[in-house]
Amino acid sequence: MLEMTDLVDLALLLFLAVLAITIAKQRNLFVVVIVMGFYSLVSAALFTVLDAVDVAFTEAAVGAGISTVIMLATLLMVGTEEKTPSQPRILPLLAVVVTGAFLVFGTLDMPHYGDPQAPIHQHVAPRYIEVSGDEIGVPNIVTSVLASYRGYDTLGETVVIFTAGVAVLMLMGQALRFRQRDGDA
Amino acid sequence: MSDQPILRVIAKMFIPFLMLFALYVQFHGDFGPGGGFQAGVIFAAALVLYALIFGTEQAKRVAHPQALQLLVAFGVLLYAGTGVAGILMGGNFLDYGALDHHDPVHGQHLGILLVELGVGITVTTVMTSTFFIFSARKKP
Amino acid sequence: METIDIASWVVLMLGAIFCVIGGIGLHRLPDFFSRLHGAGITDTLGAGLILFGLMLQAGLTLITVKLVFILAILWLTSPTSTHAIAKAARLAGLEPKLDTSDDASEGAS
Amino acid sequence: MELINQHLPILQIVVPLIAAPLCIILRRRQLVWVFAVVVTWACLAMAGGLMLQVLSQGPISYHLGGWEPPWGIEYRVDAVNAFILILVSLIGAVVLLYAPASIEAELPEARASLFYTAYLLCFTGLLGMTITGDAFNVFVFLEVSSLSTYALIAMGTDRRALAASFQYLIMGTIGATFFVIGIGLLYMMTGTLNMADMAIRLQPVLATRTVLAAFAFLTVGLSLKLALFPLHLWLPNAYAYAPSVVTSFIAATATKVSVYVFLRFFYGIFGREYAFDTLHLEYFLVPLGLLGVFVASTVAVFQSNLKRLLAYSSIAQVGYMVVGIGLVSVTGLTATLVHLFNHAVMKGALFLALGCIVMRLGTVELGELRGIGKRMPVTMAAFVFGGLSLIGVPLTVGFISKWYLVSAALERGWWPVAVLVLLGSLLAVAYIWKVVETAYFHEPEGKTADATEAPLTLLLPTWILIGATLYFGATATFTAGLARAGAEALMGGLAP
Amino acid sequence: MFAATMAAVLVTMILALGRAVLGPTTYDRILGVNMAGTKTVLLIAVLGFLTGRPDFLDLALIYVFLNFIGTLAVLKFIEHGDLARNAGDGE
Amino acid sequence: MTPHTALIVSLLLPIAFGPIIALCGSRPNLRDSLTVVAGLLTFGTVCTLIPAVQAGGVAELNVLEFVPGLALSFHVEPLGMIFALVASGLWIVTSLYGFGYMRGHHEIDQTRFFFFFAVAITAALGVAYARNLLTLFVFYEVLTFSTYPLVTHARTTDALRGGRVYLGILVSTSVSFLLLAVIWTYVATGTLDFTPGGILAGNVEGNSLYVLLALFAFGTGKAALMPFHRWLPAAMVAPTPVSALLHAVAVVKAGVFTVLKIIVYIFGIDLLAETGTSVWLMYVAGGTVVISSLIAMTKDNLKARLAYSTVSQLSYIVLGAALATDWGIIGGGMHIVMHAFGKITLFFCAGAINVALHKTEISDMVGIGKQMPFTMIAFFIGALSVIGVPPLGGSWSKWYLALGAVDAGQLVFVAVLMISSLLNIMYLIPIPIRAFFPGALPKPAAAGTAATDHGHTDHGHGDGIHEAPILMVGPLLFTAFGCIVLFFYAEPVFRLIAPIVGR
Amino acid sequence: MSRLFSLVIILFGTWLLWSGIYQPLTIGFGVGSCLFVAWLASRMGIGDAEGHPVHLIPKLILYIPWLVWAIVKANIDVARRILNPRLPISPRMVKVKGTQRDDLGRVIYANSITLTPGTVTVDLQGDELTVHALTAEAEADLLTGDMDGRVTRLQGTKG
Amino acid sequence: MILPGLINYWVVVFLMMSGFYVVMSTGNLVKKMVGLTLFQTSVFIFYITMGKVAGGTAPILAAPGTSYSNPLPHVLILTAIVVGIATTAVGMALIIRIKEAYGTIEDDEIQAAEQS
Ligand code: NA
Ligand code: NA
Repeated sequence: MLEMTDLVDLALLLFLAVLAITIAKQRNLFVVVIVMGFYSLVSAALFTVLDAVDVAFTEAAVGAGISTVIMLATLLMVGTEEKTPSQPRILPLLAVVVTGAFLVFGTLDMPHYGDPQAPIHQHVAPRYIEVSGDEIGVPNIVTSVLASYRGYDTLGETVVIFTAGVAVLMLMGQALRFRQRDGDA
Repeated sequence: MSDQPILRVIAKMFIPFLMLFALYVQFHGDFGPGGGFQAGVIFAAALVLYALIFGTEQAKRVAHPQALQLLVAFGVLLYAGTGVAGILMGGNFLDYGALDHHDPVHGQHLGILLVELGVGITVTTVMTSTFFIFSARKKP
Repeated sequence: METIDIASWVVLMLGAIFCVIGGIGLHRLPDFFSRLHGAGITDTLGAGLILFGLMLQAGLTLITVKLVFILAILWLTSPTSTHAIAKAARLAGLEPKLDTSDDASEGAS
Repeated sequence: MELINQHLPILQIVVPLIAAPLCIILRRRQLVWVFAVVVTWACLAMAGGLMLQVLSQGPISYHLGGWEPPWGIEYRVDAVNAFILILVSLIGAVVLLYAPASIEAELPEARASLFYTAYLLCFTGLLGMTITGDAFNVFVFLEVSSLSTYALIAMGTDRRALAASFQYLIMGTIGATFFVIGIGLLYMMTGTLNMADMAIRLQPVLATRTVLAAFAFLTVGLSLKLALFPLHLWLPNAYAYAPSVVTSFIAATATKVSVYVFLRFFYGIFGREYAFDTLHLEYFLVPLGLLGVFVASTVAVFQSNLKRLLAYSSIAQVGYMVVGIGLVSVTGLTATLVHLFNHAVMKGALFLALGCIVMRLGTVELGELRGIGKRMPVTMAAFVFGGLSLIGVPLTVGFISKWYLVSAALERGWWPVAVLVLLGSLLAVAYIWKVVETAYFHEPEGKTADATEAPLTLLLPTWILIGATLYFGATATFTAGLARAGAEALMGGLAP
Repeated sequence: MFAATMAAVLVTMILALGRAVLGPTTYDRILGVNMAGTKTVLLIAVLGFLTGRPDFLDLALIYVFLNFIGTLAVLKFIEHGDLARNAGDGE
Repeated sequence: MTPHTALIVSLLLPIAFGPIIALCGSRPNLRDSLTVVAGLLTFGTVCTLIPAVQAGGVAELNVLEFVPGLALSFHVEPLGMIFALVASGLWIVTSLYGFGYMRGHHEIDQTRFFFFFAVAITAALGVAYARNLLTLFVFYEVLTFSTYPLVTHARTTDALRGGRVYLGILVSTSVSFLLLAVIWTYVATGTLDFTPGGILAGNVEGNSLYVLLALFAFGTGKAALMPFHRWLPAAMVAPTPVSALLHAVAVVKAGVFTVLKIIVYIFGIDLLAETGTSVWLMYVAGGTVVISSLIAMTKDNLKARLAYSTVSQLSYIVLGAALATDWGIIGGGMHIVMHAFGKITLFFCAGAINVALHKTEISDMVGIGKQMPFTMIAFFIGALSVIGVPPLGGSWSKWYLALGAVDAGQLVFVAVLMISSLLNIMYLIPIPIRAFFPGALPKPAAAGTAATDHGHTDHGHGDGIHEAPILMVGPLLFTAFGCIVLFFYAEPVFRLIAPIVGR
Repeated sequence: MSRLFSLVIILFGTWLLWSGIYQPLTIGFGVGSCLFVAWLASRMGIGDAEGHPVHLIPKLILYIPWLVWAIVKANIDVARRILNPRLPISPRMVKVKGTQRDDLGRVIYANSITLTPGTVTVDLQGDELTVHALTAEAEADLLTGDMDGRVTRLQGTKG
Repeated sequence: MILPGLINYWVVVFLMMSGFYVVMSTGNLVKKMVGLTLFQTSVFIFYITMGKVAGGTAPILAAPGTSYSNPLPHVLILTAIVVGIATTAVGMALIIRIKEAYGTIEDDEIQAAEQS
């Protein structure tokens, strides 16, 4: 049964496809970054349709917000025009087509979209839904899983952010001198 | 941009609410969308807005880079420390149930609260320092 | 269907219409500065009516309060960003396409 | 003590994890270093303790958060990953001893506390990938180690370090994303992320095209990370231009851990029957591995930058490990596992020796190292021993690896593979001897003319690893015994 | 009803985005994106009602904030070639 | 000292003295004395093993478990005893000679030289004592790498090139063939122990047996079977004591020792005799004997000629092994000893001539008998022993080899032995003859060019004796004397070897 | 100080409206959060009369309905012109003086202008506003000074 | 029924592959990073799509008997998003350093600078 949300879902997906093509074809990096930010925004909307509100929230804050700002800040320092590639890139296209074809091939045995009988809805997740309210006492199941059942992943995630902070500090904390080439030193 | 009255005035009105919203998101992750990470991003956004309007130097006076660095570490330590507390209280690592032997559900609550706070602190401070670092860079 | 539902339906539709009109304006209007007005339509009445329609749906709840907040912040930020964009464009040397046929108008400074 | 023993699996990871932010707080360079050294050696001790526990009690399962798997994340230590934990901890601990003198020489402005923080993070990430029994958790710790690696590599003094780091970032992220797609497909078909649970629930759906796609994506993703030929392009520059400490640590550990994850997925989750009897992965792995051995070794022969030379040699060595995997036997896997350890020890030592040279000469271009054997005899002696091990000379660990690999090939009756493996090591003679001749058959001149021997702080860690190369080369019962135990576990599908 | 509203909002978004892609000036692009951003706010708000879970308005709220800050950041970028310099800061 | 202790001590002595010798580098006299002490101690310890061997061998001794199920393991059996005695005994003589040579030649880095020499002796003893193929292979390779610095001692471009050939051939043959064969054997039989009667019977059959034998024979590059003999002449760039080490004491002997040991204890001569698997090897060895003798005749450089002579003599031993008869094995084993004494004498002489008169080309050596009478007499004795003329040691081994060929029904190889002896006479005997009687024989075709004629002829060309230092002449007289003694006291050697084949 | 206090109160009210969860713990977090934000705001120097114009609220309540009505009218006008195939517009720039006592007032005025489609404040220098008007009617409307006066009256007269 | 059974996944595959193509085909480092982000964001969509249950709602406990979508993919993707932004930040920092060091952010120009 085709529901309203499914149509919205499909519409947003097609919208995303248009954006993706725009990104691929644009040479102006400024536009590319802006459209990418918008891609994140639309995918956040899509996440809402797909009931992933926490994810939507985060994608909006990160993809459309922080990520875009960082990329723009970078553009500010590196310029905004992509050089026209000298020749058409056949090899990447081939690799991508093969990879994509393989993925599509893989989809053929997948449980269908939204199918409540799909294996992922039969194992592990049901328990979260059924008992997390009593075990954790938090209505948002995503929070329960994120912070408690899989709290260790989230610790890892925090460490990832920490690592990124350290990395950025190491890379840009102070101007580093460098040798042009080994031989010149 | 502080010489632009419109931006300045609107930003001044805005920023406290933005920060409050961040904290709201931080403490309501249990009930609805949101949590430490999202809160951290929003809080950082508030600081970024402040820096955009009033300048990075001024912003650094409000949030010292050194203090930020310490807080970056503190957030991770808070998270991991909560996990270790689980061990010391007789459970496994990150076993929040052990934090309160009489009421494990309360322990879970407390644990989630603490780790989310840790996430929030680290995210806020990493994002803010990253912005400071990027904005301090002169165009080559 | 209750009256309030009908009312909200009407309001939402009106909002939707204004949104689309603003969007059309964004393409029909001839230059950057005049397009600002098209954008203004969607952000003010388009958004306002849609949010108001939702408020009618939600009734007197905290949801309505949040919708009010959204509207308020939207109406605070939207003119501010419009202004900021316009000012930046002018500072960058972008000149508005003015109507020269109208003798009553004065040129830009 | 009881508490520590009981929580050893998590302490193994959390101790360095907590130490990393503490480094930032401690801030003072010497203090941070001493602290980091204590932590890494403690990790080595813990890894040893874990191994003892595994050997006495069988596999250990640790439930994070107190949640039973598959609802929570599980740490699972068996003979195989305990072995890898020891390896990573050992290299991490020894290389760190070496760091202060080396980074002072190589980092333009020593940002020591951050450097050690990133080092510990990388260390944590690698250990975390190894110990976990949860498929998605692998990805999280993979990224911890990758991100810190990017930063560490970019600390090289040459500007090419930046480009190399970026290239690695792109390739590494593509690899990680492929990995995530693969995990997603597996999760989709099984509903679980716990590896052991996944292995069981995968059996009924193994024949689906979706699982095949998952298999392919995991293979490509992991092959990128472990630099399997021809997906190795990121590696040479990354190794060549990173600071020596970083190169030593990463070269010795990072690809090894990826190989382990590779094994864990193919033998532990998909199962040997699916990967090899059904899909015949061996016809993909063995030729690619051998091709990697020959192409990379040949390229190595023509390198003039020694770090690049060793980097290509690493790609070749990965080829040997992959061949071992592809032989699908206890002996073959023993070869792979023992070579993981052996290559880590010898390559670590070799890169440390190069670090000594970089410190004194500021270069590892072969043309500028004429006569270095006279000026830095102890360093070059270490290099020669390491090189002999790469060649596979008896009484070095390299020979042990070769012994098992050739045995496995002959056991399977694939004698051409055995011959090719042996011929491959002759190429190693060519590229190692190039260095030996430059170092010993010329009078010191130019930069080498007034070079002096590296300080003891650098030589000691180098020789610790050389010592290990020789010790475990003379009596490999410990390493090969553990590797064999691990191989048997893998062939048995890692059943609990 | 909600769906019709959403469709309209989507159409507006596409129109706005068309402006962002077509330009011609950078400011047209920014205007288009800014407008598309505010439309996303509406989209999310309506979606909440469509899916029967209107308590996700926090999300819409964050969109408003971020859209605003994002636009300012972009402008600052174009205006000064510097993200955070202020007249008072000097060089 | 129990035999086990003696075994360990003799193995460890050289390597233990190695670092001490290296540390005493600043005091040459102390260093050299220590080297001699080490040599004497080692030889003495090896000698204490003789009674045990004669009483039935020294039992297995596992030192290190190499990999699970395979130990680095030692024992002493007759063949190994012979080799150990030759290696440790001649080490002393070579060392003494080496002091004289190195000092007389003002060679660089003498300390390093003696250090690696000590390591090489340990490796040779390791090969001799090896209880299993793995152990043998390990020390075989150690020997290769520890002699590389000796071969390339001069560090000149020539030395570098020679070193490349040396290492290239020895390593590539051992890695590609020998190691493969060793692992194959292990995979096929589950053991690598040297076992009387062999271990392959029943495990490897048919064509595989041929392939395996080929891998072993050609894989043992040190045995210098053609076409893998090139390393030996290439290694002639080394200082003469090294040549002595290579040709007489350790390296080549390790090679042929390996071949003998593999044929006796891995294949088992019965298996070979029954299947005829080794017949082709007889032809290869016989071919090598003849061809390398022919090549030797064309060489004017004395060391090069001796090198090809060695190639030829080594194949006698391989031939003996390939015959797979009792007498063949005994002949091969004895030839290890006999050739060692003969060839070391010849090399010592060549070095002495080089040090005293700076001559390297045979054509320059006409008439030097007056200046170096002792040296050239020793040369004559050594040459006769190598040729196999009674009353010198070499005649015994050749005799047993011929018996072996007859036993095997391969009479053609009796002929080969005779032809090669003839060739030996033709390329060795003219040297001493022309040294003492300058006009006795026509100048050979490969006469030196004008340049070499004039090069050093002034030096010491006057009348009177101009011998090399006593430290050189002493050893060469000693080994020449040894050649004679070995003819009259061949019995102990025979008795030592005979138990291998159960006699 | 009293302004800071009012900031805390306003913030807390906002919190309560947002939250919807009235448990002691959550409310406690609310109090803590408001105090923390107020502290940071004062540190930033943004809790002053300009940034926290709480005194204007009573009069704003009267102003807003008028503004909304103005917005509705302007919207309808501009929407008709956009839909008109002839596109009857005549863009122009116009400068007006704001009579408000300070920047805050002028900002309210400027944003009110922008909020009503047909006019956009392009610049604000001192008390002079540069406005882009889409039509002559919009310009005329602006020049009547009606809106200006209403905003000025929000703040009361100078002094 | 293919629609919407698999067609969603096919569009998602298209999205992923566009990102992958951008990474592989462009020589501009910033665009490479954008491509990577596009690739990753599309993978997020893939995960979230598989978590959807028809007739389900967001996994925040409401009235008993409500059907919820699967929360686990959401949790995983939250982590993945964070990892993605971390990678972006590090990548961008590297790009700025590369620009400073080479004066360009085009792959071929960087390579040319090293060859010369
Ligand atoms: Na993004
Ligand atoms: Na949450």
